Amino acid sequence: MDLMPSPEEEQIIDMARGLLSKELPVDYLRWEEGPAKAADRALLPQCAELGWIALGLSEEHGGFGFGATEEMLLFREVGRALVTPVLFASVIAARLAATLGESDLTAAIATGNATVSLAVPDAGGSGYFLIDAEGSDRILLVDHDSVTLLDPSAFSNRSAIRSLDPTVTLESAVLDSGAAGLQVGGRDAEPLFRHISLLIAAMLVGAAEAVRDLSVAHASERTQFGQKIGTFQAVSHPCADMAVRCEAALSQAKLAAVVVRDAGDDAEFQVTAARIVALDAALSNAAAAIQLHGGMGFAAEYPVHFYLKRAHLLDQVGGRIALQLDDLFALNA
Amino acid sequence: MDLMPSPEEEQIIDMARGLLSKELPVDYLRWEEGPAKAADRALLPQCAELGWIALGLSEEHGGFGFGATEEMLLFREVGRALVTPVLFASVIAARLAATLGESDLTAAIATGNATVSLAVPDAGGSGYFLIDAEGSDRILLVDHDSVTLLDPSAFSNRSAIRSLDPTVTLESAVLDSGAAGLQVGGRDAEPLFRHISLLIAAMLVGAAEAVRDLSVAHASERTQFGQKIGTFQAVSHPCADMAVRCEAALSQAKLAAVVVRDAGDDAEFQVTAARIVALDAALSNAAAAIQLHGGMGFAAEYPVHFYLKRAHLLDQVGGRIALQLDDLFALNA
Amino acid sequence: MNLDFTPEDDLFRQEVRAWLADNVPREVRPADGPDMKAFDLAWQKRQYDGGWAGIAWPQEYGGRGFSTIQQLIWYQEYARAGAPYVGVNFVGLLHGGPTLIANGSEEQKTSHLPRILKGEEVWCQGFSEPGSGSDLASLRTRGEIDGDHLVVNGQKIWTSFGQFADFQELLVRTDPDAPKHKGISWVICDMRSPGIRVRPIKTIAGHPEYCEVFYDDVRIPLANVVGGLNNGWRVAMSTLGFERGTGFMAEQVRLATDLEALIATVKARVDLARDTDIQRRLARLRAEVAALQAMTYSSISLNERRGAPGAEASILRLYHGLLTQRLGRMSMEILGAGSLELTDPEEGWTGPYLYSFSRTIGGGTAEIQRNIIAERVLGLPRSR
Amino acid sequence: MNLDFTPEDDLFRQEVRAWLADNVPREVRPADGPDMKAFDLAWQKRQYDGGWAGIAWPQEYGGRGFSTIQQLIWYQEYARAGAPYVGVNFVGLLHGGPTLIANGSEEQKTSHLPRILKGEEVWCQGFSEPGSGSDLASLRTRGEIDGDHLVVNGQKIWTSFGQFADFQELLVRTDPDAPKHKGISWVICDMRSPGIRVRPIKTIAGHPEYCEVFYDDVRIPLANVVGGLNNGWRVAMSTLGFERGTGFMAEQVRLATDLEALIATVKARVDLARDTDIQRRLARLRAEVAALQAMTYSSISLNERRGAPGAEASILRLYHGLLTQRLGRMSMEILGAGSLELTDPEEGWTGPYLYSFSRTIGGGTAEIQRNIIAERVLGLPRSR
Repeated sequence: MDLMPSPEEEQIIDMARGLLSKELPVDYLRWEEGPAKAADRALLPQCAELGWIALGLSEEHGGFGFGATEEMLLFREVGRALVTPVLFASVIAARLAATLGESDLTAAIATGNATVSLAVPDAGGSGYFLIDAEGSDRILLVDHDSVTLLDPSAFSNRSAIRSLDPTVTLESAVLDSGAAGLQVGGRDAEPLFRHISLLIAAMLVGAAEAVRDLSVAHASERTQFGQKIGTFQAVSHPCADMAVRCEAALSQAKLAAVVVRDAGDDAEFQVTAARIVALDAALSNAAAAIQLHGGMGFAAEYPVHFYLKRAHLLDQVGGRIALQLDDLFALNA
Repeated sequence: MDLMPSPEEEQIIDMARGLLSKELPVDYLRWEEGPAKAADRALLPQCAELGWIALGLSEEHGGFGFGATEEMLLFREVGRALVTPVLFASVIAARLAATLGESDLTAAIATGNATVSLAVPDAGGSGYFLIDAEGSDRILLVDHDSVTLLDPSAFSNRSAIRSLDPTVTLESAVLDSGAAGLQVGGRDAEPLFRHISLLIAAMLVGAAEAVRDLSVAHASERTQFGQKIGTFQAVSHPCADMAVRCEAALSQAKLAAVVVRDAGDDAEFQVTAARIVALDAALSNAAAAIQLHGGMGFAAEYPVHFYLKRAHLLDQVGGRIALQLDDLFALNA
Repeated sequence: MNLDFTPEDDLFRQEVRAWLADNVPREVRPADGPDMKAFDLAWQKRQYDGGWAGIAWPQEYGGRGFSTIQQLIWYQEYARAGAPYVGVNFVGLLHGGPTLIANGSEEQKTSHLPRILKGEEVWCQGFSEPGSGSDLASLRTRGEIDGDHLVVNGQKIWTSFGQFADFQELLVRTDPDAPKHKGISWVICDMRSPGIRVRPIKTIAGHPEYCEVFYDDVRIPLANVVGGLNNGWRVAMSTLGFERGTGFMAEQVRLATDLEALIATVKARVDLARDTDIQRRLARLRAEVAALQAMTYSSISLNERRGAPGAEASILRLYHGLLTQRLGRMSMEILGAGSLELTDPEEGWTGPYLYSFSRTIGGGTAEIQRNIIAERVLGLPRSR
Repeated sequence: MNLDFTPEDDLFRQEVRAWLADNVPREVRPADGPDMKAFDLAWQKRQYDGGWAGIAWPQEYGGRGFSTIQQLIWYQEYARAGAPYVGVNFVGLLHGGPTLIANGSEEQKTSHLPRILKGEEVWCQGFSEPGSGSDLASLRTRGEIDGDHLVVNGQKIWTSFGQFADFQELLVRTDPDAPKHKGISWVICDMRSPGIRVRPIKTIAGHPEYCEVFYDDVRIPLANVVGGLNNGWRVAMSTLGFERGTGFMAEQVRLATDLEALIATVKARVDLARDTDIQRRLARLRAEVAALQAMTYSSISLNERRGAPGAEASILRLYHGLLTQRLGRMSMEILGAGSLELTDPEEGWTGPYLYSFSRTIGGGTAEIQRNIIAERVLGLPRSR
């Protein structure tokens, strides 16, 4: 039993953190200077080249045969750097295509030659939201109980709308009734959903940690009333609570990753728990961080708020928190 | 519009606070020295003599014709002093008897010649809990949708059990199937339930204020690390939150009392809101006060914990918090 | 205790209601830009022409001098009529103007007060600085005396509507050697003075409500100092009561209106018909929003007896801020994926949710409010 | 990262499981009094006889010297078997004994360690005083040197099981003129010494778990000082790691067991079949209790690499305390009126709910844990 990353896993972390902190430091995000997404989308080919999309695919599908633990650790860094959900959609789409034996498509996605964007259904169910979908080759529609990989032509009436998360573009669209795609649903979709929940949890962990770190740095630097604000318990105790939530979310995500990799009986239980704890960590930490930054937390030009918004976005992918809780309650221990 | 007590209302407050702080100061409560209830039960005849039971009864029923505002302000003091629920049960029973035209019984209760104790149904519904019922002449059974005044003989298999709230005695009992009493239910019971909720809210406000005051006194006196603990934000900010909850609960209880007195259309809305806010204030303040007192909060010989327990007890009378919330949601604005 | 209004108050309410019904603009308030400014000023002018400008201002300065109860009635009817947010007139009506009334010279009053009431002059606030937020008295923008002028250098931040303002209530340090509360002056700054640069800052809700203001050798006549040189801290504190007073009522009514709209939405949703999780949390909010109104009534009643607002205004402000944020968060959950579409800060749910984060930051953070409550309401020793 | 156990560990688990199955007492542990003490000591003796006493103690002192992983396995199986709470042996096994091992003389070790392991000696703690809670180093109980003895006068409080103890780990001030951390000594106090008076204190859960201890000219041989005169603060700090280490695992497993029992209760209740309020709050607790276990695994893994527990133990302790309290509060809501009947602290729901308030008070309050996390985990400047 060892929940510390192995040397191999550490390598993945170092590589990802090294690249992303250099190419996509959080303060590159400047809402007022237009959508911040350009830089991260431009980085996608390099991510594909580094094997990030194919990381967890088996070697027979052209992948690198790493396990869910490495993917989880990678996506924690992806979440910290607020990389476009296109990367996440690509990983899931490649896995879906591989599962259904679509080798060519798997390879195209894994190498970054075919880009994949995310779609989620609107609450009512009639319309859909497309995320960072401009120019994508495929669209991955994630519903609460099925996952479908579609051609962009399956969507019509596409119309750009303002996005809560300003680091992505958002479109509303209608799904044509006859549209067909690669789909798994019901019990067949369970392994894919475990992967979806695991990677979402991982990205949320990264977001929760990022705002914790921004908060600690701010509390250590800013002076008010003649002392560092981190000396006030009204500041230091919320930071401590952020640390507690991060530790819980990271530990559970690591444990869930191991169980998913090892195909444990409790995989659904553990990934659902991971997602629930990680969403709370990301949302609660981001809200606390905004408060702690004061005016700087409320101004678009400081990066804290992006993490709050990304957490809300990720909550909508594959069943939001209330459904996750209902699922977890229904499970046997 | 004036939510400050009138001179007449101030008199009621002063009289009640004067008597109760002299006869039942909170530190008279000593669990280790046996049930603390002796002193407050002994005070009941004096309370009756002062007109506390008959306060809100109309003059035709031998009462003093005061309104719901005076009763609310009185029961805030009663809650602060943790007076036995026998007083509350007597006020409600007298009102029930008066409503049903039982003049003799009304007079007997109002003068304190007939004592009334409280009964609540167990969750399952088969059994009942009797509160401070030893030697009572009547028992007032408060269910979620009916109120019944019974002869003690209606209950059998009475058996003393340990009480969560150690300032009262607790018995389990069975209600005989043929037992008949004075009952109102359904729509007829609504005015009585408004009164029940109002007085429970008032007692909870008193409890919330009592633990706030104990906490402020403790934070102002106790020294750790060379300074009063009230100078630490980890202590002063929870005290501030207690003050906020008290202000909300008291204001809403006052407003609800006025609306009940004036038979406003929104009486049910306002008293239900008052009860919800007051329960939160009492429970949250008591829990925060225990934490703030440290070991002293956790020791039976300091009075803080009695308020927590009394709040849980009052929550069980006439429909606990979940039912109150369901009721409030269902109402039209 | 009573909730009764006098017959005179009832008449007053009828008068207010009738006037608002005839005069509240039918158009939607523009969310941003010069159109928004023009809209806000036109609405202020209309209120002035109707005799409703400056309801809390003394009559001698063109105000109406209403009692607190009348102000309450005005704001209740104002909200009920769906009248627009005070917008760019906020600082002039609720900060700058009242400060001039309390501390200004006759000359200062006559030059500005009528124009504020008529919607001819927009004011902004220049208090906070990048290094001075909660610790306002540590401000460092300098005002050096040069003949009969102050020469101002430095920077302010979080200046609401700074890009639209004609004048600014500006705090500058005029005696760097005095203790920090004693070397500050409150001056009227003409925003068109040479050397002023204004940079809008977008909020997390997506609108340029705030500005940074940079001062480079800005010359302000000494005659523009209000309440005496180096007396600015006391002058600034005299406006706090106004901000925490009745001006806040409109937002409370808005909160209640929003909550009831959300409850109606949930009641109409078949998929939430048995969702006791959502329903009970909304019910709890409903109880607490009712309590907020009751607290406001209590506070008004106390102020009427005492003649002035007290520290318990911090309780109202904190409670309101936290409730608004919880409502926002709940609306996001109820909306589901629909919450991904951003709306304006005053429209729909997503924009107001984001905007709600400012409620426990601007005008004194939640932490500062808790300090005030602990020290001034509860009498606890000063926090450190 | 992995959750695999080695074949040796698996064998070890089988051995533990088999022994526990045969030896865990069938009787209910008495809640109080001499019967409880006798029960706890008998169970300790049985573990000793079976070769399972002192699983974290070095072998040279009669312990088993298990690895952290083996300790984890032991506690998992211990909880799974429903084995009893460590009870009156807590301080001896997890505080006093380990302190002697780390700091005691050979004479001190041989007189006490075997007897603690065999269930022949009960220890209690004498650290806190009425005026010294979170600020332990401000303690004032005096120990004055008189020949080859210390003469102790003063008072201790919150001494668990003081009424049953044979010995006490006692902190006294032996140099009143030194800085507060430098004038303290850690001594072994025989609880039968003349001049000691013990007064039990009932907790809010209704049991006399704690005591006040009064010292009136109590003579303690200087030979009972552990780790050197005036070195007691360092000695006391050396035991903290033990308290925050694996001894805590049993309580975590207990928390998970209790939560699952509550969830099973709710699933069986027809009236709660659609109560998404209760269900989702239980689901959230379930996720967090799972995370608590994962955090424990992470912490053990880190300690294995680093060789010692770190400040993040405060995170575990705080999280566990808050979860236990939320579970308690939920159980009260679910029970309804049934919650009015008080149960023992280890039985049913009402007693454990009340007892749960101690989880964020004893052994370092939640506020102190947050200070530690802020300063030692996050590196923030020291709070004031």
